Order: sequence, then C-alpha cells, then structure tokens
Amino acid sequence: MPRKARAVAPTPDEQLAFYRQMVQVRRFEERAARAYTEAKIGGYCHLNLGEEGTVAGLMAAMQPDDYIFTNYREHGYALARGIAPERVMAELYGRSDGVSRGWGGSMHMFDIESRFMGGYGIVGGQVPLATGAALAIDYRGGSEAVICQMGEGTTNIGAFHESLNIAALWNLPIVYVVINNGLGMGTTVEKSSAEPELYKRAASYRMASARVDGNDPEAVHEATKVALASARAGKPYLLEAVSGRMKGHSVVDPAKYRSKEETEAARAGDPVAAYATRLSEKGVLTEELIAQIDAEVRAEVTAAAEFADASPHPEVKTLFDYTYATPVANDSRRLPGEALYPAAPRPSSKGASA
Amino acid sequence: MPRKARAVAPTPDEQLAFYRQMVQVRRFEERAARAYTEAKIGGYCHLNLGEEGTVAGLMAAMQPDDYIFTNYREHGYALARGIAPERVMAELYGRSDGVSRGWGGSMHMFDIESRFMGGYGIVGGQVPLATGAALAIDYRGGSEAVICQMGEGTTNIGAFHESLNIAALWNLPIVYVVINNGLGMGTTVEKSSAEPELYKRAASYRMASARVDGNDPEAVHEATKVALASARAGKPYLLEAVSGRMKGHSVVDPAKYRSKEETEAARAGDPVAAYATRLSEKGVLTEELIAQIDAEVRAEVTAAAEFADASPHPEVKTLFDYTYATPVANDSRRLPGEALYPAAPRPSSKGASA
Amino acid sequence: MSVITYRQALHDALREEMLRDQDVFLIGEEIGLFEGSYKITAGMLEEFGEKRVRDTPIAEEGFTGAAIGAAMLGLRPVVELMTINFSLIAIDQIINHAAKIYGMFGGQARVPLVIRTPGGGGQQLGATHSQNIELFYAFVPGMKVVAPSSPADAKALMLAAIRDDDPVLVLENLALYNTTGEVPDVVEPAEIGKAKVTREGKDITVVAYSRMAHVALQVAEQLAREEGIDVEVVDLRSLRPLDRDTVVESVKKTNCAVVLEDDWLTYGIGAEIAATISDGAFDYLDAPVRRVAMAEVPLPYAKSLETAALPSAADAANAIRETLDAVARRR
Amino acid sequence: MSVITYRQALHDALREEMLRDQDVFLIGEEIGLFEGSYKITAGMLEEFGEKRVRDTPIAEEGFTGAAIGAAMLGLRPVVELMTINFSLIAIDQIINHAAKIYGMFGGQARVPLVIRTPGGGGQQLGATHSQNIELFYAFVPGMKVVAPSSPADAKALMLAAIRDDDPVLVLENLALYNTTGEVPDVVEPAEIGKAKVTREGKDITVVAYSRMAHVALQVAEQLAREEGIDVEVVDLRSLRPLDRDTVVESVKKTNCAVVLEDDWLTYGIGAEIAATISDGAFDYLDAPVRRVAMAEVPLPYAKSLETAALPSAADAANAIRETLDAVARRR
Ligand SMILES: Cc1ncc(C[n+]2csc(CCOP(=O)(O)OP(=O)(O)O)c2C)c(N)n1
Ligand SMILES: Cc1ncc(C[n+]2csc(CCOP(=O)(O)OP(=O)(O)O)c2C)c(N)n1
Ligand SMILES: [Mg+2]
Ligand SMILES: [Mg+2]
Repeated sequence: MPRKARAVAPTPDEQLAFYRQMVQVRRFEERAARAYTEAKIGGYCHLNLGEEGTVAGLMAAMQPDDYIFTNYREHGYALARGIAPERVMAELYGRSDGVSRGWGGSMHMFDIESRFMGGYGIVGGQVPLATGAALAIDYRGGSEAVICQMGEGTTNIGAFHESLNIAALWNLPIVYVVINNGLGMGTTVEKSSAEPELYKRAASYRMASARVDGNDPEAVHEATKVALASARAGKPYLLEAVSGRMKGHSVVDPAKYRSKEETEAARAGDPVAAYATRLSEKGVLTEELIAQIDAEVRAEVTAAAEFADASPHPEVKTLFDYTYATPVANDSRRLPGEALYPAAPRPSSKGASA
Repeated sequence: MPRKARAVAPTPDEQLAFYRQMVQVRRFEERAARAYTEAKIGGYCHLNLGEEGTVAGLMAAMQPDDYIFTNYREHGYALARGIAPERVMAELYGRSDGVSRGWGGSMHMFDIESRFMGGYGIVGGQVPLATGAALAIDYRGGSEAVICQMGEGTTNIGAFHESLNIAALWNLPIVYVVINNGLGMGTTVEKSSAEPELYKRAASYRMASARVDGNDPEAVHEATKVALASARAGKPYLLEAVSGRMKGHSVVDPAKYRSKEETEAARAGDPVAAYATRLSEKGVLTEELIAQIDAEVRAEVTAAAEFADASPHPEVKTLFDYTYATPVANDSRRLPGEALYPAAPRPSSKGASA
Repeated sequence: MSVITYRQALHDALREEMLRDQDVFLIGEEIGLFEGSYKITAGMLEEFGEKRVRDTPIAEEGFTGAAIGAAMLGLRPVVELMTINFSLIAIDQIINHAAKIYGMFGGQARVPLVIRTPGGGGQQLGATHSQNIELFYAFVPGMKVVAPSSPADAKALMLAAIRDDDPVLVLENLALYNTTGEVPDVVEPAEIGKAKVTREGKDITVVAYSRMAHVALQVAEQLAREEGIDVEVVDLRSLRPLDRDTVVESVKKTNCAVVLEDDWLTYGIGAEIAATISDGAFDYLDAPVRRVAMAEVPLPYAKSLETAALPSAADAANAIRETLDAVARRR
Repeated sequence: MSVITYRQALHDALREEMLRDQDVFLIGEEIGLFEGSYKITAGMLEEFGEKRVRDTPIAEEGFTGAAIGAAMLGLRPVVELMTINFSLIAIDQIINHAAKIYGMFGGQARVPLVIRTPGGGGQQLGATHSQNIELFYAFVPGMKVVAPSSPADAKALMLAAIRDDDPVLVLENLALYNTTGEVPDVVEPAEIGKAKVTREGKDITVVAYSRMAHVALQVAEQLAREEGIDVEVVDLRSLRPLDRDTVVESVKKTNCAVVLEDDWLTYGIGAEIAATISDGAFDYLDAPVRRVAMAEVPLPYAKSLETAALPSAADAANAIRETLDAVARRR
C-alpha cells in the first residue's frame, strides 16, 4: 500500500465531510435496495456498499471542471459529485426528473452540468471513452483531468489495455481508478487476473501507478491528488483502491458462492463503521454527531425517495425524442403496432399500369 | 538481450540447416515478389524478408506434433514447417494444389498435416485461437505445445492482453512469439507501444519472458527451446525476437515513410548475409557451399513457381463446398445471377384463392 | 413426457451432452461458482469439475476465441455469452474466425463450437442490455443460428448444435427461461435448418421465432377463441439456414402473412421473411406482408417507454386483423 | 466543375472541413506518415500536423472509443477504419456506445463522430478482408449510415457527415476510389436520409447503393443503348435513415424492380428494400422484386472463385431482363 503516507493531514472539517459523504452513500444505497424489493426500481441495481471510503476520498479530490466516467456501480459517485439525491433516486425509479430523464436507470446516470459523464453497463466500455475525453482536453490545451473508474474485473478486458497504452503514448490527463473489491460478480481477483496486484499492470505502458487502501477515505484522497497532479502534468496514472463488496453483486444476488467466513469478513471490513471509530477515537466524531448526521442523511434519502415516487413517468410521446441530435429526413418514428404503410383503399385494378 | 547465452553450441550441420532455411525463405520471397509484379499473385502479399533468422531458429525448435498459429506474414514459417514450396507457391497463385486449396492466399496458409494452423489476416486474430489450441492440449493432457507468432504492432490490441492473461491463469502450454521488426506498416514500435520493450509486458500476467536477437538463428533457437520447455511445464512464455523489415510492409508498399538512412540500415541488417559471414568465418560455409545452396534453393523455388503456374484454378462448381462441414438443409447455394425463385408461369388469376 | 421450463430444457441438454461426450465442455463468465447469470448451468461445476465447467475472466473476445481454437483441435466447447449484447466484444472472433476457418483454409479444419446466449428486452435493462442482434450472426455464411421458442425445441436444437461440426449460435431469450412446455423423455437432436408449423390454420400465416413464436401461439389461440380467426403459425427455429419453403408454402395456402420479431424493423430479420414471402408467394399474396417489430430507438429504461417500444401480443393481434381487412378489401 | 476521382473528392471534403473547423481532426491507423492505406489522407499530416492527423496503435476498439469520448466533449473526430472488416473489433464502442449515448442519457451528450471505412470485395483479399457488413450499422437506431457512389456524393455526404451531431458511418468502397466524376467547385453538404433518382426511366426500377449504384448506371446505359430498355436507377445514398418514399414512388411508376447489392443475399440490405417495395407498392408491382447479391460463402481468394461469387454487371442486366419477362408474362 505505497500511498498511505500523506503530506498534509486533513482538517476535522474535511474528515467530517468524508464521513458524512460515506454515510450518505450508505443510506442511499440501503434505500435503493429497499425500493428495488418494492419493485419501484427495475433492471439491474448495483450498490456501492463497501466502497464508501473510496467514493468519498476520490470525489473530494476532483476539481469542479474535471470529468468522471464510471461503470454501472455509480450511484455513490453521482451523489458525491454533488448531484441531488432526488435526481439520482428519480433515475432509479425511471422518472422524468431522473438525472438521465429516466432513459438510463441505475447503470446509466449522467449529468452534463457536473461533468458526470456516465455510468456504463458494458464492462470496460467507459475506458476508451474516458481516454477520448482526456484527448479532447489535451487537444484544446485545457487543464482539466479525467477520472475513469472501473472494477478490478475490468482490467482483464482488451479495451482497458488498448486505452492505457494510448493514454501513455499521448500523455493524456487521465487517472484510471481500479476499484478492487476482490470480486467480479462471483469471481475472485485471483481467479480472473494472473497478476492480481493490478496497479502493476501500468508497467506495460510505462505508466505511474499506486495501490491504496480504499477503506480509508483520507488515503484515497491523498493518492487521488497525487494521481490527478500527475495526469494534469501529462502523465496518466493508474490508481488501485482496495476495498470490499459488502453484499451481492447486485440487489438480487444472494452471493451464495461466498463462504460464511468470507461474508462475515466483508461485513467486518465495513469502511463506514471503521471510519466512525477512527474519528471518534480522535474526538472528531461524537455519539451525538453520529446520530445527527445519520438523521440528516436519512431525511435526505427519504425525501429523495418521495420525490422520485412523485416524479412523472416519461410520456410515450417522448419516445422518439432522443434517437438523433441532428434532425434528419426519414427517421423511423413508428410504434410496434403501426404499419409501415397505411392500408390501401381497394384498388380499381391490380396494378395502376396493368 | 538476456537469451544470448546458450547451453549447447549448435553443430555445423545444424548451422548449415539454419543457413539453408534462411536462404530458402529469402529466395522464395523474392520469387513471390516477382510473381506478384507479374500479376500471378493477387491480394496483399507480405514477405518475411529480414525475418529469416527468426524463422529458421524458431521453427527448428518445434517438435513435429507442436502447433503453430501465425499472422499473415507467414510464407517462411510454412516453408520451415516442412510444407512443400510448391504448395505454398500454388496457394499464392490461388490454385487447387495450394496449401489452402486456393481459398486462403498469401495471408491464410494452413496445413492440417503439419499442424500449421493458419496464417490470419486480422491483426491479433490468431492470438485467442492459439490460446484455445493450448487449452485443448491441456484439456487432453497432451505434451504438445503451441507457438503463437505475431508482429510487435499486435501487442497493442486487446486480444493479445486478454489471451496472455487467460494462458497465465490456466497454465497453458503456449509460447507467444513477438516478431519485433520495429514497424507495423509505417508506424514505429516507439510510436505504437508505450513500453517498447515488449517482452516486459508479460509481467502484467506474471508470465516469464525474454528478448532475443531475431537476426541470430542460433540465439532464437536456444531461446525458443527454453520457452517451449517452460510452456510444456505449464508456464506460458512470451518471447520477443528483434529483427528488421528489409522492404515495405507488403510487396506494393514503397515505404516512403522511411528515411534513406533507415532504409539503408534495414538493408545493412540483412540476417542472411550476416549469418553467411559468421559461418564463413567459422569455416562452416565456403564460397562454393554458398553458391551450391543458392543454386539448389533457386531450383527449388523455380520448380515451385512452375508447379504453381501449372496447377488448375479451382472450379466454380466447388464454390459451395466449404461453407459448412456438417451438411444442412436449406443452405444457400446460389450464384449472384440466380433468382431466389424460378420465374413463375403466367398464372390464371392473381391469387390462387382469389 | 414431462412439463419443464425452457431453462431446465437447456440445462438438461447441456448435461446430457456432457455425460455423453468427454470433448464437450462449458466455458464462460460466471457459469461455474455463480451457476450462470440465468442459472442455466446450475449444479454443473459441482458435477463436472473445473476442467469441464470453466469460469473465465471478463474477456469475451479472448475466451470466445480460445473456445474456437479448442474447437479447431476437435473439442466441442459450449460458450455462454451472458447476453447477446456482450457478443459485440467477441464478434470479430465469431465472424472473422469461427465462421471463416472452415472455408478460408479450404475445408481443413472444422469448428464444432456452440455459442449460447440470450437476447431480449423488457427487463428494464436499458439500451445496451436489451438488444436483439441475432441478425449479425444470421447474416453470415459459415454460421448456423437457431432460435428455439419452446422447451422441447430448446432441448432438441441444443443437442443438434452441440453435435454439429460448424459454429452454431443458439439464441435463447430472457423472457422465455421461465416458460414451460412438454418435453419427451428422450429427445432426438433436431434437424438444423428446418422451420415448423406449430399451429395449422387457414386464414393467415404468422411467421416468428424465439419469444415472438411463443407469443404468436398465444395470440393465435386467443383469436381462434374470441374472433374465430384461424391462424397458422410458422416458427422459424433456424435463422441460418433459413427454411424459406415452409414459410412460402404456408402463405400459398393462407394468401397473407404477418411477421413478428423482437428486433428493430428496418433491416431486421423480418425484412428477409417479408421479402421472401413477397417473392416466393408473389402470385398468392392478397395483401402486403405486415411486420410487427420493436420501435427504432435505443431502448429506454423507464417502464412506460420500454413497454411502448416493445411489440406486444395486442400489437400482433391488431396486425393480424388489419391484414385480414386488407385482404378482404382486395378480394 | 471538374472531373476528379472518388478518392480525391473524399480527400477534398476532409481537407475543407479541417480548414473550416478547428474541432475537426482525423484519427486512425496509418493515416499520417503512411498517408492512409488507400491514400485518402495523403498530404494531410504535413499540412495539419500530428495533433490533427493522429496515427494510432493497432487498437480499433481503443481509438474508436477515444474518438467517441472526444466527440462527447464537442470535438468532431473523423475516424478511419482501414476497412469495414476491422470495424468488428470496434463495434461494441460504435453500437453500444456511440449510437446509444445520446438516447441512453436522455439527450445530454451529442456524439458528432464520423467513421469512414471502405467495404468491397474483388481484390482477392480473402474471406476476412472482403466483406460488406454495412448492415450491422444500418440496423442500429442512433447511427446514421451513408454510402456514396459518385465523387460528387462522396464529397457532399462527407461534408454532411462531419457537420452532423450524430455518429455517421460513411461507407466508402475499394473499387470506387479510382472512379471519376464531375464535382462542382463549391459543394454543399448533402441532406442525409435522402435517396436520389440518378437516372430516370420508365421500364423498371433498379435500386442500389455504393459500388452497385455505380454499376447500375453503367448497366442502365448499356441496356438503353443495346436493347432499348429504359431503366430508372435509385441510388439510396443513405442506408439509415432509409428513404423508402423515393424507392416506392419509382416502383409505382415502373411497376417492377431489381435490387443490386454487394453483400450477401439472405438478410442483406436488399431484403429491406425488397420488403419495402413489396409493401409500399403492393398494388403496383407486376413481378417479384429480384435481388442480385454476393454468393453466400466466405469469399475465396482464388480469382476464379471470387469472380463467380461476386455480382457482376452481366448478372444485373440479366436480372433486369428476366424481371421484365416476368412482368410481360403477367400482363
Ligand atoms: C462486456 C461485459 N461482459 C460481461 C458483463 C456482465 N457483468 C456485469 S458486472 C460484471 C462484473 C464486473 O466486475 P468488476 O469490474 O470487478 O466490477 P464490480 O462489479 O466488482 O464493481 C460482469 C461480468 C457486462 N456487463 N459487460
Ligand atoms: C484488426 C486489424 N487492423 C488493422 C489491420 C491492417 N494491418 C495489416 S498488417 C498491419 C501492421 C501489423 O504490424 P505488426 O503486428 O508489427 O506485424 P508486421 O506487419 O510488422 O509483421 C496492419 C495495421 C488488420 N489486418 N487487422
Ligand atoms: Mg470488482
Ligand atoms: Mg512489425
């Protein structure tokens, strides 16, 4: 874990902010799981439970004009980017006020305002895109950087390698962040990656890299600052954050493939509880503060769910609104029940010319 | 170049065999170039000029029951695998006696007898396939190994990385051989690979690897033996052979993107001439022997071209012979001029039931 | 004879073939320990072990290609691609390699490969996870593509696919996994390349495959019951080769046709069916061939929009009625 | 007005747009120093420098995806894929990303991307290098696909593609690069989604695109000259959106049609055209729509076999004659 040491210790305010962020993600995801079982949410729903420390530390290091691309397990990142919980929840509910207007769902949150450039459901799909965003920044001579988040299972797909090579060759301002939660669905990192210390894979591209304890928001924050500074200086960076996945792969996965001990270990590694203890020991957190934050966040999340539930379902007449950005002749706007050609009146003869 | 040292010095007979093999490849490729300009050969035609040392050393290390998969620049490998020059040349001519019955051409030589499992025109396409062949060997508990040849430009495509990871995870008996001729078409290795010392990329998969001087058949031979032994022991291996490309990417490429100095350097690096000098200095080769080998090989190559020219063009009636291995109802055997349905006789009325 | 699910039928076919032939093995993401995303391979790892039920890294191109290579050496791999959407990552290996190897090398190497993968929308999985792109494989000579709609066919076609020496894509469907049907105790492999008239009727021909062939039967029963319309249902079962004759013969009898498909209309599978009918039954056709297909949009997540975009039984029934009206107007 | 090659027209369009808009840049394998596999980008590196003419590693998925990402930030990348065959490595980025991003995120990000790539067989490049798989892109909502057959259209459609805010695949053709035609000195961007009647005629409609639209004109002239057959040629120009009206209107006039295509027949582009005509001009059609297409095999290298497998002008002429016979027999 080479990135544990840090230059500047965070202030109590910063620490409280980390903690509060972690709790927000935790409570939001718990609420999402509940809404899913209530059939308010459909499709797949992957939660950030266990990843809260990484989310808080990583996102706090980003500048407002930086960009982030993520995989489908992105609710927490969206919240930490400052997107209103209402809009994130409304997206889960598939409603008009959702962050992607109800078109994306759990896996495809997007908010152009905050440069939250999308959750992506195809494993590895976001990696070339994020690399291209960094290319655009470089092309224009900007000082922004790009964060490309992914899971550890994603480092075995070709797009990851093609992208890192390109970023390194072209000195692009990008940080690839690998969330190593030890599992891709039911497959352990050891069974999927012949080199399971994933930050080492950067060497194939002469790229700087580091591994950090993803359960420690402060460590993640410092490591991300280092990585972003490197990226802004034209040296792309691979940052591996090691944490755990506290529940199944998605809400519906009972994770039977995990032994009792493994499940218990994952629970025991709870980063929110650990950070609460740590801050309490330092006197930054008190029982009352913990309760207060929890109450505030719970209220926020409840409000989000109520907002989502009240938000209208997208209207069918909007179905063809987002196929093309540039209007075009002869696009096909036809519901499944509509005929390609209207029924002809009975013709006078077989063929007009017959 | 960690693999220069070797355990056993080759005998003069072995050395002569290397030399002879190199000359055969050289003369064959020169003849192919000529036939191409005479329009006897169509499509793309990529030559092994400059790669003769690697071809000779690599192929001599293979056992008869080993398998090899290559890219499209494979004439020399086919010859060195013992396939008759007649059949290789006939394939270039697109004739029935060609090694792929005229179906493959320059890029797609295949010979099931000698376990020459194909040249492949899609960059990187052969890499997963070769990995799967190694999987099949492992599945059956065989002692064969697989050689997977590719160019250095191929190490930037996703399929390469996915395959190496899989081979390493599953301990497959395969040697990936990267022919680093410094160029992929007009792009240098430095412009295409952020880590241009390609053997180092094996580290991402905890795979053993080495770099060897591809102009030295003896060094390649030794390195390949080491690599194959490793593979047979369940440790896949990445071997990088560094040589040069003496001409353009394919027969028709004038290689204008190379400076005069680069072109001259490529010529000067001629591995056939260098090995001739080396063996002459050792007294293994004499002027007469050189002339004799040259004459023999020339005769062989001329005979191959004559054979190819006399071989019949595949008959059109064979066009549908190789779409499916298992015969099947309703396959479409129709030439472009044929109608899907035969012209109907004039019907008595519009519809039979009308 | 027993009534089982489509999922069970697939599972049984795989298991029987694994028991019958040591060269058959399963490979794919999460098929072992996780027991398959849709649980088709439940219990298989335990029964057959890691060698024959091989969990892979997330590397569709790499492991699909590896399966092709293993097939070239005579093994009979059955690849699971979690959904057909992810096949796009492996498509170069499938189309440029699996489908070409037998021909391109002049018939020297066979590729006895099966790729099983579900298509289907309607699960609110959004634009990238709800596509029906079997077209891409059905279009390619060298490939065989089968698309069972019932448990019995699922089993018979899977057996046939595994025993076939060419690459066969077996199209499954998310919405069919839990459907049930009668399956004989002993199932013979089906003949690949043959369609089946799954319901005889005299008024109109409905052509479909996969989920829509299942819907077609339901709609036919309903229309017979409620409106006295006698629908003949042709289940294509095989998309490549395509059994044009069975389709055309049916239309020669009924003189009109509706095609149901879950993919997009323009250039979809139904285009070939409509073109084939319009050609082969030209002098028998009393109304244009009507196609019912998915709305041409990236499928939205929101339930309201997704439902509107997908073809329904009601859409099918309507198209049948309107086509019969069109016939009546022309007669 | 001057007579230039199709290659030159493409080159000129790219160059003009590069000069006009700093956000336009070229990216692809060997487009710079090597000047492009087919030399469309000759001289561009020298004129515009490495930033705007970017040679890439061999990593179609990576650099195509990077272009998409750059487009999401407002740049206007023009990707060269050496041939459409290699697009299969990048297809997940194109179909699951470029074509979905605008819709899947509710219209928040545009993808003003151009992918230019040639199709075409007939160069003895064998099964993996000779395919016509534009179908895969034309099938997908969110994509636009144009397929010029003349230098003038090549320029006008390329200009339009670059200025369009959606992903546009510009289908070029190996056999067209050296063909020539008149191109106005100032070319306006074409309207994407519009077909064109490139020759008026009254006897029969021939529908085609890309190379076969070029062949269609030659065949039409020859048949007019030698046999007095007056062919109307409809050049589709855009495969998605598809201009059904122009096709159907033509057939309503001529009452019969032949479709020419370079891809495989079953499920090919022509299937949709034939289905559309058979539907939209049902009461006007006096013979089945005939399709002329590539033989359904992995294309062999040997010249004798390759020639037999590809549709020729003679095949087209024959199909026209036979269709007119079929009409005569029915009238
Ligand atoms: C190309 C592709 N293959 C397979 C899947 C199915 N799938 C979804 S998530 C997942 C596991 C990803 O693991 P990891 O990258 O570690 O991310 P995590 O879920 O742990 O956050 C898989 C295989 C997919 N969505 N896309
Ligand atoms: C997927 C794919 N992309 C691009 C090409 C075009 N192409 C053919 S050879 C080549 C260069 C390959 O370079 P390298 O791997 O170094 O092999 P070399 O030609 O030097 O032997 C390219 C880009 C191709 N055939 N396949
Ligand atoms: Mg993970
Ligand atoms: Mg090279």
